Amino acid sequence: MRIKVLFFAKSREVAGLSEQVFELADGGNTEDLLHQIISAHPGLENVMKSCVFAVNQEYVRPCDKEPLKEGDEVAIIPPLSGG
Amino acid sequence: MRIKVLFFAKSREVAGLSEQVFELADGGNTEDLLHQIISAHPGLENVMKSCVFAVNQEYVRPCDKEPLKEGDEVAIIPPLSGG
Amino acid sequence: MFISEENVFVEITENDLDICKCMELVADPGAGAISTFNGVTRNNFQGKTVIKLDYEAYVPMALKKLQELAHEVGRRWNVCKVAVAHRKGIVLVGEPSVIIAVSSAHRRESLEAVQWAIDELKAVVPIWKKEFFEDGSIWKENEE
Amino acid sequence: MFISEENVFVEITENDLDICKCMELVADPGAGAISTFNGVTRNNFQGKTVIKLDYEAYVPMALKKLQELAHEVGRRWNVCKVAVAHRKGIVLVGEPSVIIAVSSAHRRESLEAVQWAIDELKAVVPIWKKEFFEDGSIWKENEE
Repeated sequence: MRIKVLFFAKSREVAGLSEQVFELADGGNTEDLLHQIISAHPGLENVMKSCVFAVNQEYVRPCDKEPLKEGDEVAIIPPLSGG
Repeated sequence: MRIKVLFFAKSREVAGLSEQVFELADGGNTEDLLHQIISAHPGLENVMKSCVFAVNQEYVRPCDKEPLKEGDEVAIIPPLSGG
Repeated sequence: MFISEENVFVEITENDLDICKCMELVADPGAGAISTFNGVTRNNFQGKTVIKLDYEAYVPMALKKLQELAHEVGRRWNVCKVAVAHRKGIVLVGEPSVIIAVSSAHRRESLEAVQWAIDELKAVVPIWKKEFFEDGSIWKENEE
Repeated sequence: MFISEENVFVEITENDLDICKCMELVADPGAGAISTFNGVTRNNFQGKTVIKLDYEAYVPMALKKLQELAHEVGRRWNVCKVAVAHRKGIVLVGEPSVIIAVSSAHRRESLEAVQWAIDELKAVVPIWKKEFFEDGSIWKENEE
């Protein structure tokens, strides 16, 4: 299934792009996606330790193994610094 | 000694004036002044129960018998409702 | 017209109060936060419809107390600047009667200082409001 | 441009934020108090001189979270209206990056709501700032 991944802040700087589509086997979850993202962008390994995901605009920790489905939008969310 | 008395809010409405000079015997204090004000404006008797004085812009309770001197300015301060 | 001393600005005026003016006065390059409190005339009080408020002040003492209050904010919290403006005369529904603005490096100080300042103002500054209800007018004591 | 639903107004914009606009949005004849919090760019952080901040937002989710936050204020406090505006892009020293305005009948609710709202915003709204120091720039995590 195709998962659209958005890169923000630090993660975008390290990965060098703001959007990328990943191909995930059916039944894949957020942890599987995390591994694919890191293998595509090894520099992100450290950064991801302090990031969470937003799956269709809802926060999810990758390690929660949240199941994903075709067309989901997953954003990489580094620690927030708004306000 | 002459004491200038200022009437504010409710006290001004009841007394019907905003300023009046009172003659007080030397050695007089805030309680003496209170009695003179009430005898001059009997309608104020009730109102004064919830008022304090400001002697030269410092709050004083009449019953504190604060000594007064020639030229002091004493304001009648009903309960505040600023802000 | 504001009286200003160091980082304190106080004003009692018959003119409309101006939030932007107060914000400008407390602006400071070292400030990361500006909190403001605006008391405005409400259209009802204890179930009665209010048309307008009329504020009266013992001006010289009120200004003195406002300055004391603003300086006290500086003693209690690490703030940059404090501005307090209070209206005199008629204030219609929706119009501000008091504006307190406080700037500080971090948000906590200005948020707490503004809360303390409005409570203190209501307790010590010799100002009175007369509420004009649709059915006649009364003086209102600070029951809050 | 504010998104408005009932008594909630939220905005993420590249344009300068406008405190007067926010005050107008939350004006309400039943409101006796309007409290505001303004986060502004400070000229220093941890002893380093800051020139400007650059804000980035996951806009659709940020707007959603701002609306959720504003509605939550209405559930927790008896308030009239809530407006939250956040800047995107470059914000120079002294300029506001966020303005939260809350109106309520009595002062307590709006003062408490504004405090809660800015803390909540920093915790849940997907916005990031990049601090440009005189000696180079870093991303800053919300240590506050």
